[in-house]
Amino acid sequence: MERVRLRDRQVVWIAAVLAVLLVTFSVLRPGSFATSFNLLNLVSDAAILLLLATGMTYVIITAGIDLSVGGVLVFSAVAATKIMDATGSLLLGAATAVLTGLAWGLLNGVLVAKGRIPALIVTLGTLGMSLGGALLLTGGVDLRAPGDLNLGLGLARWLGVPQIAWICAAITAVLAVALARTRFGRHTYAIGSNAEAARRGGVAVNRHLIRVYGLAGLLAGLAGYLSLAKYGITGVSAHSTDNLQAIAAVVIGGTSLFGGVGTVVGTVIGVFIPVVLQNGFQILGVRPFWQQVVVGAVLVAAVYVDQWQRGRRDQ
Amino acid sequence: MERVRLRDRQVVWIAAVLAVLLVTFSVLRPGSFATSFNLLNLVSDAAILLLLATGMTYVIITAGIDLSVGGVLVFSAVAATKIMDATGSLLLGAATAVLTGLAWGLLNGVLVAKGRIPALIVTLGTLGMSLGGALLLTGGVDLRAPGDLNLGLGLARWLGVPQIAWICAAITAVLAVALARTRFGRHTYAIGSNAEAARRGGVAVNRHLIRVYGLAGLLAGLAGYLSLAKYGITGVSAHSTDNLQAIAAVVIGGTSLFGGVGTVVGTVIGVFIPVVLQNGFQILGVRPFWQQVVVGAVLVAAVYVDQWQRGRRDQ
Amino acid sequence: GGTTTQSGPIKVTLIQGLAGEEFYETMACGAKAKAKELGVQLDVQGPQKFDPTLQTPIVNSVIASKPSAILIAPTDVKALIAPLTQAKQQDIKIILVDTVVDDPNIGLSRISSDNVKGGAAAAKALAEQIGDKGKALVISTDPGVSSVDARIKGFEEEIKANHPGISYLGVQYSHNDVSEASKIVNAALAKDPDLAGIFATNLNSATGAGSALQQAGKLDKVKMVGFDAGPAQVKQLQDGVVSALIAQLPGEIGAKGVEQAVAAVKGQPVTASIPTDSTIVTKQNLNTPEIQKVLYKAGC
Amino acid sequence: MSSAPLLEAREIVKSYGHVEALRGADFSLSPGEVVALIGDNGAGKSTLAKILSGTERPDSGEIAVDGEPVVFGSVEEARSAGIETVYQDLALCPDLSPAGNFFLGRELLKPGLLGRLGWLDNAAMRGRTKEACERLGVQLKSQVAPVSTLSGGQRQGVAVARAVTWARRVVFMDEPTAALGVLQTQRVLDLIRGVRDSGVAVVLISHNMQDVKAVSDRVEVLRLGRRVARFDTARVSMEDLVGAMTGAIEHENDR
Amino acid sequence: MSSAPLLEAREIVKSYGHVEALRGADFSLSPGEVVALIGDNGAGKSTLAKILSGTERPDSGEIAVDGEPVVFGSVEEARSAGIETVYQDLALCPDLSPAGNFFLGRELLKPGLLGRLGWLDNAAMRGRTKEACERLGVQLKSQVAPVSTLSGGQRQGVAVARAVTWARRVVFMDEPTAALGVLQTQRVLDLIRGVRDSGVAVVLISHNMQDVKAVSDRVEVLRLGRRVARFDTARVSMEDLVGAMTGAIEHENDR
Ligand SMILES: Nc1ncnc2c1ncn2[C@@H]1O[C@H](COP(=O)(O)OP(=O)(O)OP(=O)(O)O)[C@@H](O)[C@H]1O
Ligand SMILES: Nc1ncnc2c1ncn2[C@@H]1O[C@H](COP(=O)(O)OP(=O)(O)OP(=O)(O)O)[C@@H](O)[C@H]1O
Ligand SMILES: [Mg+2]
Ligand SMILES: [Mg+2]
Repeated sequence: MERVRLRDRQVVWIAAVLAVLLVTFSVLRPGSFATSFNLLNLVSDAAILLLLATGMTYVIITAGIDLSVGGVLVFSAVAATKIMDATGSLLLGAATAVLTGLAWGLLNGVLVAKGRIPALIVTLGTLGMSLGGALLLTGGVDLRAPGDLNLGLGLARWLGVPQIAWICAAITAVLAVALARTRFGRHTYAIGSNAEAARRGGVAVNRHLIRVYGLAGLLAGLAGYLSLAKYGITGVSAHSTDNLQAIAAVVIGGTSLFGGVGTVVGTVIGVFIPVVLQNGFQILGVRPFWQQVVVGAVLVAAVYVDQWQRGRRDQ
Repeated sequence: MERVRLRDRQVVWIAAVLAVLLVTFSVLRPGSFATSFNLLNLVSDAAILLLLATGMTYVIITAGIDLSVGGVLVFSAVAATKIMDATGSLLLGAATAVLTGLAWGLLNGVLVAKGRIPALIVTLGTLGMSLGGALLLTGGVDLRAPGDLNLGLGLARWLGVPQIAWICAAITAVLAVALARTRFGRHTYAIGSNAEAARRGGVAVNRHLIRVYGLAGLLAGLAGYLSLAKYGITGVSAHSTDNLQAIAAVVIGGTSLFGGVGTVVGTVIGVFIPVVLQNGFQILGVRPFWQQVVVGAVLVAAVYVDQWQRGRRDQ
Repeated sequence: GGTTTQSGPIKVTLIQGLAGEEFYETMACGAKAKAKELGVQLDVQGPQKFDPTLQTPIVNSVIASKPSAILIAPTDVKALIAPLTQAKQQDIKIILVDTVVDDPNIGLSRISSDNVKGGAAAAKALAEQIGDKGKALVISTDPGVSSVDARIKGFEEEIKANHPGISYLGVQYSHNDVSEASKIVNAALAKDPDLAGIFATNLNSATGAGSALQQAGKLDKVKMVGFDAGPAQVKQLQDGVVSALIAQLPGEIGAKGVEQAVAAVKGQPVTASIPTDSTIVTKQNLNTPEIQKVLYKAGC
Repeated sequence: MSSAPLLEAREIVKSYGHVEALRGADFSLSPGEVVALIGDNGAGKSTLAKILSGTERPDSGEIAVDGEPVVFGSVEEARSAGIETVYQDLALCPDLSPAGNFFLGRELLKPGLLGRLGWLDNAAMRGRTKEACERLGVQLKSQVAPVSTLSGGQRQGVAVARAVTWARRVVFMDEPTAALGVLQTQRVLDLIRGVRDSGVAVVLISHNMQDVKAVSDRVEVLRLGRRVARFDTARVSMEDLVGAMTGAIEHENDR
Repeated sequence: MSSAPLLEAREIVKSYGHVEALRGADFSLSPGEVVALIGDNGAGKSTLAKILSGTERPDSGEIAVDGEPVVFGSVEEARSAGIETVYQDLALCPDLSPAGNFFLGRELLKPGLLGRLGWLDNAAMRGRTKEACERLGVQLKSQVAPVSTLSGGQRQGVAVARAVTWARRVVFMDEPTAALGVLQTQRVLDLIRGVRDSGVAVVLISHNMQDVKAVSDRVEVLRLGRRVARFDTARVSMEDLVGAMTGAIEHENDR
């Protein structure tokens, strides 16, 4: 079995790649890139993706995958908007988003765990269902968030940093620790490492898988609410690449698609590398098409540096 | 290790699901669905995806993945158009498309095999690079195929079936046999099953991986040329979901994302199930948003039937 | 924002609604030509999808790079207000091109094309082509893309209001995928062999639909109206794949946008609102000079 | 055989597709005894062990614990009946540390609030794992390296130590010493005796007749998915054992 | 030791991260002899075998074949020097059939044009695999089922049969009988003698001292990554072997 092993030391390497990018851009455009304005924007742009990618990290460590996150996000945002429009309560809206996301996640989990259907198919199916469902609810027209959500939570800051970024950072931190230090995290690794061994070891594999997918769904639901607050619209057409973005972040961060290894810290770095690249190139004024080319190349190079440091394996 | 095992018997099951779908739609709408006109269209629409999915089958059986197919397709089509515009030779255009595709594929293969970079990252990178490259070559404006390609190969039929469909079917058939019956196919399975064991067994794992990705790239290049003939346009913005479509077809067809198992025959069925569903629901007059929901649900159900037949595993 | 004149070279950034689309690329061409003429530096940026969540980070990056002015085609009337307000606070002049935002305080000048009107024009063109009767289908990209939704809205309203003879079959979504569009038309033909007309709201939809019609040998029976007038679309028109095109004026929008931006930066008066029109292009009027002028340019 | 059997299996049938792994196998185990389950390769020993430890479900047949019929729906159920197993393929999670595997499904948590939140007490788990492995003579050079980096024998040591530590009534050991060194094998045999003396019954599956003779009280022989013979170890010769396994002798009818 | 060694390793060092698997290990093998390589769990036996069969590369140290220094860059290179290996973890592809594994990397092709195209001769491969396995007494119930469905012993049988069939000069066997039944073990020991008699040298890694005594000509003992003793099998006692493995005796200085 070829398994890429992730040691703490190796997260350091991919972090070093990120640091090099940050330094390079700062040197090239000190007055634009390395400003608190720009760095805060970076953080705030990455915040919502961070939630999705953190959930995805758990799922991928169990050797699963979740393609449905974008659809669930949109569905939850739509459901929340409907509830908020009906009741006027932002809190109820938040609850709706989170619970709707959780419900979709649990559905994924049940189908994967009990139905033994490949996660890719399950979540591709629920992606279609949730997106289609959101479109049915809205008639295909983007809904707008209530103004006091968009102008409230959407713009609010603590210590100069957007509240949304704080929320995402806090949740990510909690889940990073939970993965590394708790029984829940341990079982997540065990299942991805060898599901049969975990089962024989007495881990309730099915229940755990359902929880993990539920968690990913819940985070997608919350992301839907935060995205609603931030952008003020449900974005029914805007989230079709969320899944790939999140998966890419997870894999860049050193989590193996074959399960069993990975960290949330790695994922955080994996979220920031493409965001920083894109931002840096935009500030440098690189044309969009070139950006696509260069971001692609740097991505491969970044992971290569990491991989190469993990020791040149024999041929 | 949880590995879904694919026996011939099991391809039969997913084929049965497809048959049920065909029969159901035929009974519901005999005059519209079950016409030779409509069925021919189904085949012709699926033909090009079939090429991509066949290449993807090889890649996934080695436990890899290729997200770059859509970008490579577009890049090859653009390169071919440029060459045809310059030289006026359709044949040179075809050669250009195939070779360009091959080159991208080999690049993927080298990075995966020698660079030991996860295939997801490599091909996500080359997806960006090839799409960006195509946009750079065209300035973002779609190029037109030469008229004699579009009106020639694009419309030509043999025995009433579009030549493009014949070509795709023939190539798929050859590759299906090659996978099942030749040494090349055997090594593909071996690498996906246990790359280390294959290496110790004397299989030139790296060289083989490079070839497999090269094959997938070559097929994407050819698909680019055929798509150019069929639609008369390079479609620079039109292929962003090709990769997921192809992967879904492969997985529906019973190939495991963990490698080692799978058949091209399964993939063929996996290509047709979503195509038939979409076509059938549209003919039934199901509203577009409902289509998305129902296609998602039926997809999961179809694979479930298959999975369930593979034997209810113990909890 | 203030009206202080700026020293040093004037730097303008155009933020497209969607990078790599003919409409916006033509707009960029027009803007570039004008920028060259006026001796200002022009950068072009754009998201890979027509999507506010992708455009917002770009706006933020562009703000960080401190241009004198931003030309932007906002991808949403609300979502872009916040980032553009930030830009305004940094004293960057904002000119809205093609699309707009809901906040009237944003955009010193708005040079807009009216997609609802464009859709209505498409309905008129299609009605004329099919003799005001028969079944008509719309093929679009994805639901929720506001500019395209507006075209559909205009189309539907016009059909319902003024063309009772046309039976409207509704919208199918191709997800901007040619083969998907082809599949849709194939199924539509199987379901309604007497289909009379198609409105394809963008290039990829028209391409796929055209291919399906061509394969079915129905090009002359089913009339199609496309949107935008890039070289590829014009070729389709010449080949008889589509019978009419709705042309907007992206190049002009770009050029005017740069003009206004430069004026704003220099503290000269700007025009608050410049509407632009859409034109119906057919095979018949294609070669007239007025029409040749509105066709989109192929790269630059 | 006297005394109510602790664990009994009757007429167990299990097929995988066309392959009949068990064709009506019987088995019984009394409290506090060490039974060796022997048989040729492919005789069905591992399959029987998996069925009796809840990992696989039989197609037909009955299982009884203390004379009460039971159905093991999951490993959990067998475990709560006090049954632990060392699987032939070890069933370790390659990416977890030895301690992670040792305590898999039974993790030690920190005391207090943290523990309530599921916080792992890694230090304690490492310590106890080290101890248990060293009792078998298995030295682990690193406590945090994943088990995939251990040598074959080290892995087996972890698996054996785990099962023995948690078993309350029965422990199945499917070729527990196959990869172990001479010293470690000796320790495992000692351990088996120790376990038996502490009241836990042991089922030893092994191809090593010396070991079988050295440690077991009784021997049951499987052949082609059926029990073909049972012996008291003290009264059986090596030749008889080999004969029963290879089919030269059939004994079962004497029960 | 007289006669130019067929295969010789000197001062081999290999570390995995912080773990020093080999700390200057020596090894030598003469043509036509059976050498048993023994040692405690984790002594480095498998690592040495992997290095000498081209699977892993040493950090330092020399390897010589027929007195000529060689560097095995890949398994291919070791194989073309006539060296085959039965790995402790077997190294089979679980999804391939026994025949697929047996002929992995050396597939038989149909004669003629089809063969040129890479067409497999599955029937022939199955036949020869069946034969080779049966020679070891390993019966495969299905020729097409993937090896992941075989019993532990059946898998090992396939791996042993494969290595022995292809070896021309040396075959490494890393605990080849660990999962085998009594009969099959006997057959493998016979096979080892047969292989030796046909001129192929055998390196047997085993924890079973009976087997070692029964079949080997010489014994080399590894301890903590170093060779600590070498014996002529005929002249060594069981106690000496165990003593050398556990560190009670150090012999190496006598070389
Ligand atoms: N999952 C499975 N699928 C198909 N066949 C199986 C499976 N598991 C076991 N078998 C078959 O059942 C038979 C009995 O296997 P089992 O592993 O119980 O034998 P065993 O007595 O433990 O042999 P060994 O001594 O070699 O370990 C074998 O022929 C094997 O091929
Ligand atoms: N890939 C690896 N990564 C890290 N450590 C390893 C790796 N392979 C082996 N080791 C370590 O090297 C040491 C020697 O291992 P090796 O497998 O060679 O022992 P062995 O003598 O074959 O033992 P056994 O008799 O148990 O099979 C062990 O401590 C083991 O943990
Ligand atoms: Mg067994
Ligand atoms: Mg070993």
